[in-house]
Parts: sequence; C-alpha cells; structure tokens
Amino acid sequence: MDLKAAVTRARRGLREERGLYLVAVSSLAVAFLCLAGVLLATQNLSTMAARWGQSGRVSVYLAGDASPDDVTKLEGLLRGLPDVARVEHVTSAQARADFLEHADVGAALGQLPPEAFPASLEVTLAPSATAQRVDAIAGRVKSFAAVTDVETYRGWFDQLDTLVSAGRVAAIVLAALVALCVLAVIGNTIRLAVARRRQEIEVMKLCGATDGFVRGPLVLEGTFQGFVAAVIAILVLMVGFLALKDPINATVAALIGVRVAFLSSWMVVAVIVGGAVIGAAGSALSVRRYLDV
Amino acid sequence: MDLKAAVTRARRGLREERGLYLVAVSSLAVAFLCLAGVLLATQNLSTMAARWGQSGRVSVYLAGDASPDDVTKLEGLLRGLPDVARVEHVTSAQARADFLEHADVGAALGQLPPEAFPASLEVTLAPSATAQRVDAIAGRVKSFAAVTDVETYRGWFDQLDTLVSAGRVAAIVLAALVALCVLAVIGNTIRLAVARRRQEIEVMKLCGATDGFVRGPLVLEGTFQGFVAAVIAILVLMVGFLALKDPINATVAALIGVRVAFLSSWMVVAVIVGGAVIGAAGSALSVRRYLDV
Amino acid sequence: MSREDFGEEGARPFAFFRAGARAEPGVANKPILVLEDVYKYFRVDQPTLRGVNLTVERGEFVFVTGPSGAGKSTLLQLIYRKHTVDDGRILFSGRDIARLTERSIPYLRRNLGIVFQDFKIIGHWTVFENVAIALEILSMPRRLVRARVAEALERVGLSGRGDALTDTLSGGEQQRVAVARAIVTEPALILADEPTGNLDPHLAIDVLTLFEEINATGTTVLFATHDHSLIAKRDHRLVSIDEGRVVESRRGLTTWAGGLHSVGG
Amino acid sequence: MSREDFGEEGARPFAFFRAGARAEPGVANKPILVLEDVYKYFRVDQPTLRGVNLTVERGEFVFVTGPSGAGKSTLLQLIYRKHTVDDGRILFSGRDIARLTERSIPYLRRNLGIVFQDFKIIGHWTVFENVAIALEILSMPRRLVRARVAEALERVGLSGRGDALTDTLSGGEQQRVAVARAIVTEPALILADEPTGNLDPHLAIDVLTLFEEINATGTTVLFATHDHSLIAKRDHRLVSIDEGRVVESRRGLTTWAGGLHSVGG
Ligand SMILES: Nc1ncnc2c1ncn2[C@@H]1O[C@H](COP(=O)(O)OP(=O)(O)OP(=O)(O)O)[C@@H](O)[C@H]1O
Ligand SMILES: Nc1ncnc2c1ncn2[C@@H]1O[C@H](COP(=O)(O)OP(=O)(O)OP(=O)(O)O)[C@@H](O)[C@H]1O
Ligand SMILES: [Mg+2]
Ligand SMILES: [Mg+2]
Repeated sequence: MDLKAAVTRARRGLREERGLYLVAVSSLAVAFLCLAGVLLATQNLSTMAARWGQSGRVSVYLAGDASPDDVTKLEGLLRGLPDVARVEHVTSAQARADFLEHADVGAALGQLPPEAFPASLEVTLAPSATAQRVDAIAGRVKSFAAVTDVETYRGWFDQLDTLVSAGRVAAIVLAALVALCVLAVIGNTIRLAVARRRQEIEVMKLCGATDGFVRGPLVLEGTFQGFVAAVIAILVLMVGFLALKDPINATVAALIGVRVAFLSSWMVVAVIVGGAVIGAAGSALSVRRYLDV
Repeated sequence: MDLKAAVTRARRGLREERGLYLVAVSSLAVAFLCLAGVLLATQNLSTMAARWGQSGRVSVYLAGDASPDDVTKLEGLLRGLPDVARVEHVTSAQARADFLEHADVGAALGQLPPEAFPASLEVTLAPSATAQRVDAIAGRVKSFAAVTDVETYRGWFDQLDTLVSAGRVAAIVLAALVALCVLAVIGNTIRLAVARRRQEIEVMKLCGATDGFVRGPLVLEGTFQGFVAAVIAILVLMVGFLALKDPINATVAALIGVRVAFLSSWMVVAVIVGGAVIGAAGSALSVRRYLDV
Repeated sequence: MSREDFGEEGARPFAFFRAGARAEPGVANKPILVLEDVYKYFRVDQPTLRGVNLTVERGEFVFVTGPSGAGKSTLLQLIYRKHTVDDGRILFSGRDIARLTERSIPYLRRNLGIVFQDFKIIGHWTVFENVAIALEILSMPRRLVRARVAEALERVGLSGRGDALTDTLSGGEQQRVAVARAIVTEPALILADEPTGNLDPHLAIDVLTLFEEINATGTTVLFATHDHSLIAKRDHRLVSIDEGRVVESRRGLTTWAGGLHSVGG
Repeated sequence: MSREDFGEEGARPFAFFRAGARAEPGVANKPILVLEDVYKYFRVDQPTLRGVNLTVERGEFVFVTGPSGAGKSTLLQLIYRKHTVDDGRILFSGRDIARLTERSIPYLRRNLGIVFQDFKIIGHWTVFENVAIALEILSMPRRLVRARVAEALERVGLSGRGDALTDTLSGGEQQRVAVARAIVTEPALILADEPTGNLDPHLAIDVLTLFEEINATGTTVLFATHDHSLIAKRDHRLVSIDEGRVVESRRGLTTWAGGLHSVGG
C-alpha cells in the first residue's frame, strides 16, 4: 500500500467532509473524556483507598509495673518485625492528655488520675500487613509479661476493608459501563463515517482497487480522528481537573489526607495512543463489510 | 398527517432494516443504561447523605446534683422544640456502661466510679435542624442550673457536611458528563438512522410528500427505538441491581444504616418516557436537514 | 395574517388540478404551463437558460430535445421547483410557481408525474413500494393503491415483478418502474426526462405509446428525449433547446426536416 | 503453502495484460475472452443466461444487444466478477476467472475499463477526481495522472470541466465522465454497458468513434447497446442475447437484416 497516496486521499476526505469530521471527532472526544475521567477518578480513589489501608495500627497496653528495660526490649523487637512501620511509646500521662483532648466527654472525666490510662506502645503497621500477620504479632506480644492487653482494632479494620472493596467493585462496574458506552459511541461514529463512503468504496473496488487501497485512507482518517479526539479529551479533562483540584483538595482529600493527582504521563500517553488505535481498528472493522464488491 | 399510514410505513422500515434497528436500539440502550445507572447511584447516595445529615444530636450533660424534677422539666421543654425528634435520659450508670462497652480502652478504666460519667440528656434532632437552630438550642439549655455542659458535636458535623456536599458536586459533575455522552450517542445513532433514509426522503419530497408525511414515520421510529431502548436499559439495570443489592446492603449500606433502593416507579416512568421523547426529538431534528429538496 | 396561515386552503393552490377534476371553468381555458423569459444561471458568466419563452396548452404532447447539456433537465427541474428561476417567471395553471411558499410545493408536485433522468427509485424497496409511494403520499386507501399500482406495472410491462427488489432489476426495468410511478397518480402534467434512454427500440415505442394514451385522456406531456428515431416516428409538437433558448421546430410532422443539426443551426 | 501466499506474484495473474505490454508470445495468440456454456440463475426457475458460448479475439470490437432484461449487463458483470457463473466457465486470457481468489480480483479488474449502466460516479467528487481514481488505484504519479485525465476528458468533450462537482453535471455529461474513467487506464478490454443511453445522436457517434479509435490501438471492446441506429451505422461483429442464449447476428454489416426482431426470432 502506498502510504503517501493514502495520506493524500485521507486529506481529501478531510477537506470534503469537514462537517462529518467535526461530528465524529467531537463524539469521540466526549467518549474519551468519559473514559479518561473515570480513569482519573479511579486512580485517585484507589490512592485514597491505599492510604486508608495503610493506616493499620496496633495498641500494645503495658502493665503499670513494667520495667523500662522490658519496654525498650519489646519496642526493639516490634521495630524488627517486617510488618511494622513505626513504634511509639505513649506514657500514661500522654494517654490521659490525648483522651481528654479528643474524647470530649465533659469536665467530670478531667478528674481521672493518670493511672486510669495505661501506657502503651502504638504500633503503625506497614501497608503489607495482612490480618493474619497482625493476629500473629498480637499473639506473640501478648505472651510478654509487661503486656496487659493488645488491641488490634480488628472489627474496625474489617469494616474498613469491606468499605474499600465495595468501593472498588462499584468503581469497576462503573468503569465497565462507561467503557461499554464509549465503545458504542466510537463504533457508531466510525460506522457512520465509513457508511458515508460506501459508494466510493464500491466504485474503487470495481475499478480494481485492492482492499488495502480502500482501507488505507479510512484507517488513517480513523487514526487521526481518534488521536485528535483523545488529545482534546485529555486537554478538557486537564482544564476540569485544574478547576476542581483546589476545592477537592480543600475538602474530601484533606479529610482523608491525600491530595488528588492528575493522570500519570504514561497514562496520558496510553489514552492518546489508545484513541488512535481504537480509531484505526474501528475503521478497519467498519470498512470490512463494504469491501465485498 | 395520517397516523395510520405513518405507522404502516414505520413498520415497513423496521422490517427492512432490522440490522440498523438492532444497532440503534442497542446503542441507545447502553446510553440509557448509563443514565439510569447514574440516576440510581445518585439517588441512593443522596439517601445516604440525607441519612447522615439526619443523625444530628446534642448531648446535654447534667449536674450530679440536679433534681429529677428539673431534669423532667428540661426534658419536656426539649421535647416541645420543633427541631427535636427524640430525648433520652442517660444516667451516670448507663453512661459508664456505654463508655466501657464502646471505648475499648483496657481493663484499667473499669475501676472508674459512675460519678466520673455525668448523666446526660441525649437529644436526637429532626432532619430539619440547621446549625443555627442547634446553636440557639444549646445557648438556651446552657442557662439551666441543672446543665453543666452542652456538646453539639459541631466540628464533626461541619466535616461531615463538607464531605457530603463534595460528594454531591462529584455526582453532579459525573452525571453531567454521562448525560453529555448519552446525548452524543443518541444524536449520532439517530443521525445515522436518518442519513440512511436520505435518498428515500428526497424521492418522497419530489413526489409531492409534505414534510409531515416524511417526518411522521421517522419520528415514530425514533420514538419506538427510544422507548424500547429505555425499557431494555431499565430491565438490565434492574437485573444488575438485584444481583448487587445483597452484597451492597451487607457492606456499605449496613455501615451507614441505609438499605439501597431501586429507582422509584415515577423515575422509571420518567426514564422510559424520556427515552421515547429523546428518540422522537432526535429524529425530528435529524430529518430537518434532508427536507429541503 | 400571511397567506400561509389560511391553512389547508392556502397551502394547496393546486389541489383542483388533478387530471380527473377540471370542473372550474375559468381554469380550463388557461394554458397549463407558461414560461416567460426564463433565465437560469448556474455559473454567472454562462447562463444555462437565457430567455426561454414557451406556452404549453392543456392536453398537448410536446417533445423537448437538444444536445447534451443544453438544459432540458434544468427546464423540467424549474417546473417542479427543484430550482428556482433567476429571472422571468413560470406559470403553472396561471400561478407563478416562484411565489409558492415552501409548504405549497408538495401540492404543486402532486399535480405532476415526473420521470427523472436518473430514475430516483429506491434500490432496497420492492417495485411495488416504489410505485405505491406516489399514491401513499396522496393518502389513498391501501386496496385502491394495490389495484392502481398493479395496473401501472402492467402498462409498463412489469406485471408480476412487484415483489422484486428494485436493485435486482435491469437498467431498462428500473426505468420502467420510474415511468410507472410517474403515471400511477394520473397527474395533470407529465414531465418525462429521457424516459426511454435505457430501453430497447420496441419498449421505447411502447412507453411512448403509453404516454400518448395517457395524453389522449387529457393529460399534458412534456417528453424530453435525445432519441431522434422516436421523434421522427410521431407527429407531436417539438421544441429544441439550443444555446439556452427554445426553438419551435415544428407543430406537425411535415414541417420538421429531421436531424437536430438542421434545427439548431 | 496456498496460492495466495506467493505474495504479489500470486495475486497478480493479469498484471502483464495492460494494453501497452503484450510481450509474452504465448498469450497474444489466445482469445482474450472465452465463455463456455455459461449459466446464471437469479431465480431458480428462470435462468437469465442459459448456456452462453462466446469467443472474443484480442482486438475485436463486439456489439452486444438484446431486449431490456435480456442479460446484457449480467453478461458483463460476470466478466468483471461482480457475480460468479452458476455453471460453465469464463476464461480471460486463458484463465478461469471463477477460480480467482478474492485477492486477485482487483488485478483482473485493472485490465478492464468498465462503463457502468448506472455510471457509478461519485456525485460529491469533482469530475477530475472521478476519472483520476482509476489511475490512482494503479499508483500512477500525480503529474502523469493530471496529464492523462485531462486528455481523457478532452476526448469525451469535457475539457475544462474537471473542477465541476459531478452532481451538477447533466445526465449526458455524467455518462461521459464514466466513459472517460473507463478509457483513461488504457485497459486491455473495455466493457461498455449502454454508454450512449443519455447522449444525443451526435455525441453517441462521437463516443462510438472514440471507442473505435481505442480499439484500433489493440484494445478489445464489448459495447452493449440498444441503439439500433448506432449498430446499423457500423460494420462490427454483433451478438444478441435472446432467451438467455447468444445469437451471432453478423460478422459484417451486410449480413445483418436490421431490427432486433428479425434477429431474435
Ligand atoms: N445544480 C447545478 N449546478 C451547476 N451546474 C448545473 C447544475 N445543473 C445543471 N448544470 C449545468 O447546466 C447545464 C445543463 O444541464 P441539464 O441537466 O439541464 O442538461 P440536459 O439538457 O438535461 O443534458 P442531458 O441531455 O445530458 O441530460 C449542464 O452543463 C450542467 O453542467
Ligand atoms: N442481482 C440480481 N438479482 C436478481 N435478479 C437479477 C439481478 N441482476 C439482474 N437480474 C435479473 O436478470 C435479468 C437480466 O438483467 P440484466 O441487467 O442483465 O438485463 P439487461 O440486458 O442489461 O437489460 P437492460 O437493457 O434493461 O439493462 C433481469 O430480468 C433482472 O431482473
Ligand atoms: Mg438531462
Ligand atoms: Mg443492462
């Protein structure tokens, strides 16, 4: 197939049917915008989910009579574990201060003596820590004499886990729906564009054109349309992102402690290349049914 | 315009171009499915948000020496306020039990005397209660001698409010995107369907057909396609809903305390009627440009 | 209140001209078609028609001829308002068709039976449907449509082919479908643009004879053709378009010398 | 390894038959077209062609005639493989075209110059583009394309109209665009299906003469027409299709009695 001739004929098509091109590109752009938007949302949500998932922690309550040596030894042991990210020693006094500050339960509790609040080792877990590992750690630590109790917040984490995974399922279902919709738009748009060429295809085939000759410019057109549409979609998404970034960061993101981020550059490239490829493939598929002349 | 003749010709179109009909209806169905899905999601999310919003409450801490009469009087007064849904008297003993049950802070606190936990009136607010009203109530109640402190949980509610309204903005942006996409699909699909009739339209006009005669069957076809597509979308959505309902209720919904619900029947009717109307309007608009023969 | 607001009446200035219904006395005397000094420019420098004057009486049979690109089709297109005149005017039954509103054009066309040079039949419709559409536009009941379409197909030699897809017909058969559609409505005026170009000589004579039979019932016929053997066989009025003007070549068979060249020069 | 896998060579069985390139000695002696007992059924009960036998020698000029619906177009469509034969075979330069792979069909068609009965030109392309596409398919350089298209347009009397949109041309002008596209590639075999149906007698003779000039350079021409005045004017071989069979009517002008009816009976 002669690429240069195909380019020439594809450009002729562009010149002839500017209106059709506009319709096609705008439809494709909307479709890609949806896709990229869902990608962006999914990416940020999964960052948030990962961040939540990371906040696993274990409280190891120490006996009031535990010797500082034992505590230091236990602390060192915990630090050595692969699943442990950080260990902090909270004394009774600190615990009381924390409690009074956060619990908001009126002045009466202010009279509680520090002894009512046991000292603890607050263990922050690494993101890799699974529920089993946490249980294993808890089991081992409990056997120490200096330890009165271990709180793994298991119930809370189970709930959080369900929440995050339900969110993931919802995001996947949504993304699949959008992808379906996007494919329908793209398929119809390209089919429309190719159907308008039906007569030309017939004439060319009857004049001895090979399938490649006919397909060439149409695939080029499809590639170009897909490419331009994807670029437009990315640009629009970026504008939208920049406009909404600050309010979102100020509210939701601040609560969870993550800042929203735009699609990574390789993701942007993937969307654009994907647009071109989908355009090309759609055209090649659509043209097939008209080639049999 | 002769409706019966238009119906006859529309049915002829259906018989002739079954393939085109399938493409059109399936694309439209996908589009409506997206729209109805977003509606469903938005509706359930807003139910949840409303539910969260309803959980406004105020704790009125009572002085240890408050006479039962004063408390009963205060309780009656609170019950009389329009913004108050429910008032519950929590004694010191109950408060201690609750605290020990929920707070999970180790055995040491078990030794706290009931006096450490003040009795309180737990006021559940009506959904209509605004922040100002709550502040007003708190101000009035505080002046009672029997009251030591009033906790309105204002900080927590402010945070929740931001979260819910950010979620609302996100849902609206998403819905707008999907609606845009849906309109693009519908527009292109119908334009494709009408463009295939271009030659027929020209011939009919040249044989003396009025615009109404030409438009009639096409609008009927569009209406029918939109209607069928909307019905299919609703059915698919219902199947999906029934499949996902139980897992969702078991997880997310249970946490928040709401059960997910399907679109209300008037919403279902609105989607179906909307589908038919969009199909009709799309056809009528698409056909216009071919009528000038 | 504009003319368009008169409703059905205002939009149907030609409703009373159907072939079978010429009760109005004043109208029957007027020529059915008058072209006064008609100009049509497709390119500014080179008008296709430059001052055409032509009067066609009710019930006439007129051959229109002229070399390729002379403007025969353009002339007919002006009459059915596919194009509008750039200067001059065309009166159909005394009414200026340039002044018809968009809404009235269909009612003009319902008085015409048009055989288009490129047929304009729908390939994926059956033969029956292609012919029947002209009657369906007139809201004719289905039983009557069936009977009249069958009759029209028989007259063009296609009886029994009603259920065939028009795409599968030969060129000549398609042309006869176009002829059947033009005559099935029994119009007041038939505009036939090269209706025998794809027909063998036998069929061409048959179709010409068919138009003559219809003409004998009072229908006016404008028959544009290149086929000099057809023209020579019949004693009809002949107008030639040459250099954008109309030349009256003969009113009777005897006055016409023969080939086109002797006319155009 | 199937035949298709031989790449360019395997797919181009006819590449050497372009008009100007008949170097291979064995091929030049064979008849360019042989139809052996060809049957074509569109309906099971009523074959369109029933046992057609026809041999066309390289460089012949053959008129094909027959009544409307006889099967003239079908015959030509079988040769350019729009349809396939239901029985019998068609040899083009000794090769059975029924056994061509899908990939080879374009190379068969590049040896043919086809004037379609319904023109098959693209209305929204210019005249130039409609003709040039035939050369672009052959990957001809642009400068050469321009020169040869201009020449072809001049030969059909459309020089200077290259930039016009084909939709705006008259019927006869469109037909001449179709003729120009068929001759511009200088094919080995021209299949002209009713190429003068929309032309006035002068132009019809001009186009016929054009095909004869091309025929004089060695190109074989199959000219399907209804126009008996054309057939009668020239001394070419004439085959008639009647009742699905081919009747050799004459090899020279003298042996032909005249009208079709005397042939078919
Ligand atoms: N829509 C148009 N735009 C531009 N030029 C046009 C248009 N329609 C017709 N013409 C030009 O006007 C001239 C007359 O065209 P017309 O179709 O009337 O010729 P004709 O007499 O019917 O010829 P033929 O016998 O070949 O059909 C032609 O040269 C044609 O190119
Ligand atoms: N694709 C097809 N399917 C069914 N029938 C067909 C098809 N093509 C042609 N026919 C039928 O075969 C017969 C011969 O058609 P063909 O086009 O070959 O006639 P023709 O000799 O070219 O006639 P004309 O002079 O009118 O063009 C016709 O009756 C036609 O209806
Ligand atoms: Mg014409
Ligand atoms: Mg034919």
